[in-house]
Amino acid sequence: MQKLLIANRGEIALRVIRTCKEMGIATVAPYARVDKDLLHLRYADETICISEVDYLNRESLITAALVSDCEMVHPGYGFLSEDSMFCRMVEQNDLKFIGPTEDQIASMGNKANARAKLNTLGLQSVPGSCDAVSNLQDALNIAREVGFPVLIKAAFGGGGRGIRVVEDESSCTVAFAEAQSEASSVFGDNTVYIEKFLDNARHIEVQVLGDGHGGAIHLGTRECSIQRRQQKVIEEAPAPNVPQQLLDNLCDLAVSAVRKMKYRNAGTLEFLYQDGEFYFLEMNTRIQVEHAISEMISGVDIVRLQIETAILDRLTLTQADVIFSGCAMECRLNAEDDEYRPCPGVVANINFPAGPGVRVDSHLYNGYRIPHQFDSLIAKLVALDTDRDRTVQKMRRMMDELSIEGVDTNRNNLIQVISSDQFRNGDVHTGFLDQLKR
Amino acid sequence: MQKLLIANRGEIALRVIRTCKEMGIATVAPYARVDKDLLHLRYADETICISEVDYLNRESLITAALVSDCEMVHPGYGFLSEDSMFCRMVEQNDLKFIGPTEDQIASMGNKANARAKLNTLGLQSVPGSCDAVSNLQDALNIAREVGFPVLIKAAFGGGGRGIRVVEDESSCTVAFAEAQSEASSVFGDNTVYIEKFLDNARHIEVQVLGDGHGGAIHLGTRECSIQRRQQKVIEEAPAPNVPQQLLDNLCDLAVSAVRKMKYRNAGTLEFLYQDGEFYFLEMNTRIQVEHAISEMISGVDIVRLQIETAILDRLTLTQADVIFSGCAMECRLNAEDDEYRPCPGVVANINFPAGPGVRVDSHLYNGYRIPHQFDSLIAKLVALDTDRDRTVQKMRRMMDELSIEGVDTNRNNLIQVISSDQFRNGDVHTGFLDQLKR
Amino acid sequence: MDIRKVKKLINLMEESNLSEIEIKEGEQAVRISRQTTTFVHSTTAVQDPVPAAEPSVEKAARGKIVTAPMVGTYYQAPSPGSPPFVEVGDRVKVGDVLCIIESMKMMNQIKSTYSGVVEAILVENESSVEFDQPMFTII
Amino acid sequence: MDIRKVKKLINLMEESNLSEIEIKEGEQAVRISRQTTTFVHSTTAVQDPVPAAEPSVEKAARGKIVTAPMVGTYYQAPSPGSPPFVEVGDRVKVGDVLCIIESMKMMNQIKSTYSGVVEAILVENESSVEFDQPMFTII
Repeated sequence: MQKLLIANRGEIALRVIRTCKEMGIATVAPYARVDKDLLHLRYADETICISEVDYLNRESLITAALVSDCEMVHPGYGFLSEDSMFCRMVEQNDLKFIGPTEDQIASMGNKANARAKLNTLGLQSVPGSCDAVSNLQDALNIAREVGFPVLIKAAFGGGGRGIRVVEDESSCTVAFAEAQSEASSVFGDNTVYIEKFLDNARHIEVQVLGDGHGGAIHLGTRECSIQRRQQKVIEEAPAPNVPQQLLDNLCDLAVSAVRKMKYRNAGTLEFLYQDGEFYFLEMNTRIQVEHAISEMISGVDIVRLQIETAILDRLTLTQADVIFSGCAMECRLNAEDDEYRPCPGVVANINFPAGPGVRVDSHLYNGYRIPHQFDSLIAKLVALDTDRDRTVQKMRRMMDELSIEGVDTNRNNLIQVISSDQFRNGDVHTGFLDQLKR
Repeated sequence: MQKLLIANRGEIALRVIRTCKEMGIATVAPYARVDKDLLHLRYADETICISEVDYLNRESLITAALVSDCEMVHPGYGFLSEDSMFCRMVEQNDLKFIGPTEDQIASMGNKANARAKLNTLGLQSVPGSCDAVSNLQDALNIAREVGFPVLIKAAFGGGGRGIRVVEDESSCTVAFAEAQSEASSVFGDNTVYIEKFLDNARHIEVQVLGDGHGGAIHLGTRECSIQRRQQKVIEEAPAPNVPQQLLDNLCDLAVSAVRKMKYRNAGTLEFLYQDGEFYFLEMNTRIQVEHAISEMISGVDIVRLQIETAILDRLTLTQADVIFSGCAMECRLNAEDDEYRPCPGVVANINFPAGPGVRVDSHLYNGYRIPHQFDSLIAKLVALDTDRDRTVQKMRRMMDELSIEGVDTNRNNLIQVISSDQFRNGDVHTGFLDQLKR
Repeated sequence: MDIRKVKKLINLMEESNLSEIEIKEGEQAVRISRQTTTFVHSTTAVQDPVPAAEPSVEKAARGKIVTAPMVGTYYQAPSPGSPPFVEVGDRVKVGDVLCIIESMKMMNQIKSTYSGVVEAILVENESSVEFDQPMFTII
Repeated sequence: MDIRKVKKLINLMEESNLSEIEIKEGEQAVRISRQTTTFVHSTTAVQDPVPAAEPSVEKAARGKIVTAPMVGTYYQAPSPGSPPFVEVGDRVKVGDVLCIIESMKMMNQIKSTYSGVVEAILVENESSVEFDQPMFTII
């Protein structure tokens, strides 16, 4: 029997354990002491306390894997999932890292570099600098070329962090200096790059999986434009209101690029879509929170595919095996108040929706105390139906059934979005939520 | 906005409300006073108390529909769902009955008649009497012809009730008299018929839907051999270990028969399968408990299809629209002890499984008191995966996650079955559970 | 020893407010004790969900309630325009007709099960009533 | 006796505010008791379930506990065959090396944070320890 260490917590740790149990793989769950009541610890074959509150100590996690005789490490998302050093250390200790190679993580982790790299592989980036921008004059030249407003982004940011909007030329000097200094202090590297600010764009991404040897498949597109503070809130698959031919082209281009990279395991290529054009944004070299909606429309268990790919060093599915059907949607339920402030507390009288086409991934149970130290995501509410209208209707009734006591949640915000005509028409863009709130 | 009365309780009432909400149909939930805490009453648009403990009073249910301005009545399963008088009264009051016609219910409700009828429509019945058997001499002749052991069945029984096994000729006289007398006292009609007892048979059924005008489709087969006291416990779709050609033939024959009957709405044709032959057993003229597994492999919401068929007087799907994929399995969780005795009580700390391919239909919530007056079914645990092995593995891990306090359940029995090699090999028959228990 | 059993035992103990439980099964034994004084709240606290419209307890306490024996439409009088069967302040005795409930086009006379004075009529004419819905208070 | 079960028992005990649990399986027995006021480290206190039902927690309550600052493999001595850093009954002072925890092939010397006499050594040589696991009792 093989054994896998889950270097993560919360719903994704539970998600990984579920698939492992179905595959007959034993699991080891390292946990921080404040997390001793996490649901997945009940199901893990072994649990190991590794810290008071920390999941970022590479040595502790790898030691936990070694003392418990694991062969594999699944990094989940967040924490060390995109840490190339962690990947290297895992592999140096003869453990399988369920994800890309160290070099691939490092290469895509530098967002300026990723832009340049994927450009050469056939994906046009958002207009802006070719690579990193190291001085103000270059920054000004590029900004003038693509036209204001522009974004100055930290190369080692990503996932919506380390971004600065520059409205016009007069504020560029100060902004550039601040962006460099912030990048240096927050991400440990002052490299920045410049992108045109597409203010009416949609965020659309492609789920890919590579075998590490030049083989790759995609699991379709996801629309993720409903964001608050650049954090996704509602996602759906496939992306609505885009001509099928464009989506097919996008998926083909994405697969072609990851083939050329000899990319290994699961990844996501993120794009902005505006005026009929897709622009590459960045690549995430891990499983994503919203992977469930791709699972729903494809019938593929992505975590299983990740683990099989890592064990067998090949893909167990071809593109022809992947049959898409229906429309899936995910609402992220967060323990937060109306101002997006996290609300830790003890949950009670949880009532999650159920029935046909409903999936709820959550680590909550009655009496669980949500700790204040981690992400506020407490449940992923996922709906699948035959078309988008029905899926939205299903999500609406799921929200009616949903109730949780003891903590504030964003349930009402979610209801407001999915009930709006604009959302129902699929007329979304990344500024949607801010406009709705105003 | 249309309005529908749900003449039922528990999980199926909740199931119907969920689809109604998605369809934008208002719901009225009549309830018995002992059921005032039922979960679906929270979600219904209107609730009406109709009795202390009774759901069989036709007048009360129809009056509730009338005073609340309903246009439709969904009977669910059990209770009045196969009561032709209820259907007639519903329609006489200008309400749509979401089910077959009064005559179809009556015709199939007489099981002896149904055998004869479906024989003429091309389905061979279990060897036995052509129709009702009214005297001992006929009974003996038929029994000798088909060979002992035989079953004497009440024509108005069905669903596993009103059945008597006769092992040999010497016990036939007494058994026949007793069967007639029991049929008379329990089902209000002493009509009985005779079937050969197939002791190694499997119970396989076909889900059908007709438009009432000669159009019909099927939603595939279900294997329901895992039974305790002739009540189904575990079902799966499609039926395993039967040549695909035979299953296809069976579905075609079933569709052909219901077309000829001009059958309306959802129904199930039940068969015994032994030695490569299918034998018609009876037809259920309603939605069934195990409909969810057919929904899982076909992606069709059967309750929606029922309602659409009733409203539009036509089927909204053709056979070509129905694409099957994967294997689905249902375990019925009952509040009962090891001896199948019901265990009412207050449930606490419910933890239902979740994750990809998992569906749990249940009306339970923490603090709910399971009343002693009704069925012991408390949850339907449904798994869908790409093949049977994976589905069984998924069900196994779902059982690990499942926990309920406050009442005894058959969880351990379910685990015993799905963990057995025989079950894993798909080597099942109707005597399976009795043999396992011994 | 099954951990599940122990948990059940603890629940049992909490529910029963015991201070100690000891159980032996063949060679197995469990003893559980607790200090009842420090016991604050049970892990399996039973919530009582909000019930649908219930008869007012206060009224019920002050008089006798005549409830609807069936679901249907309430009529205060034998026919439109006729005077009501009873009005507030009327004295009634057991068997007096109080109202009619129409169910499936059948007019069902509802008779008083109490003697006394009609203190309150709790439903409006021609409105629908559900089973067990309070209709009259008689004191 | 499975350590996992003991751990679960202790969690159960905490959640339920129990003061004592005793379990016997055949010849094995564990009794766990706690006083809510002095309860500090009991989640992982009972790591060594001795057959004679020695309540480790009671000992814990009587001394100071040195816990593992990291996950890793515990070594009682600087090298195989060498005498242990400390043995039960030894007197130690703050800063004395008590053991080594190996993590990622790094040998980390664990020093005493208390002065006193080693009352108990709660882990076995070459076994793995988790973060915050009690290793020594010092009185």
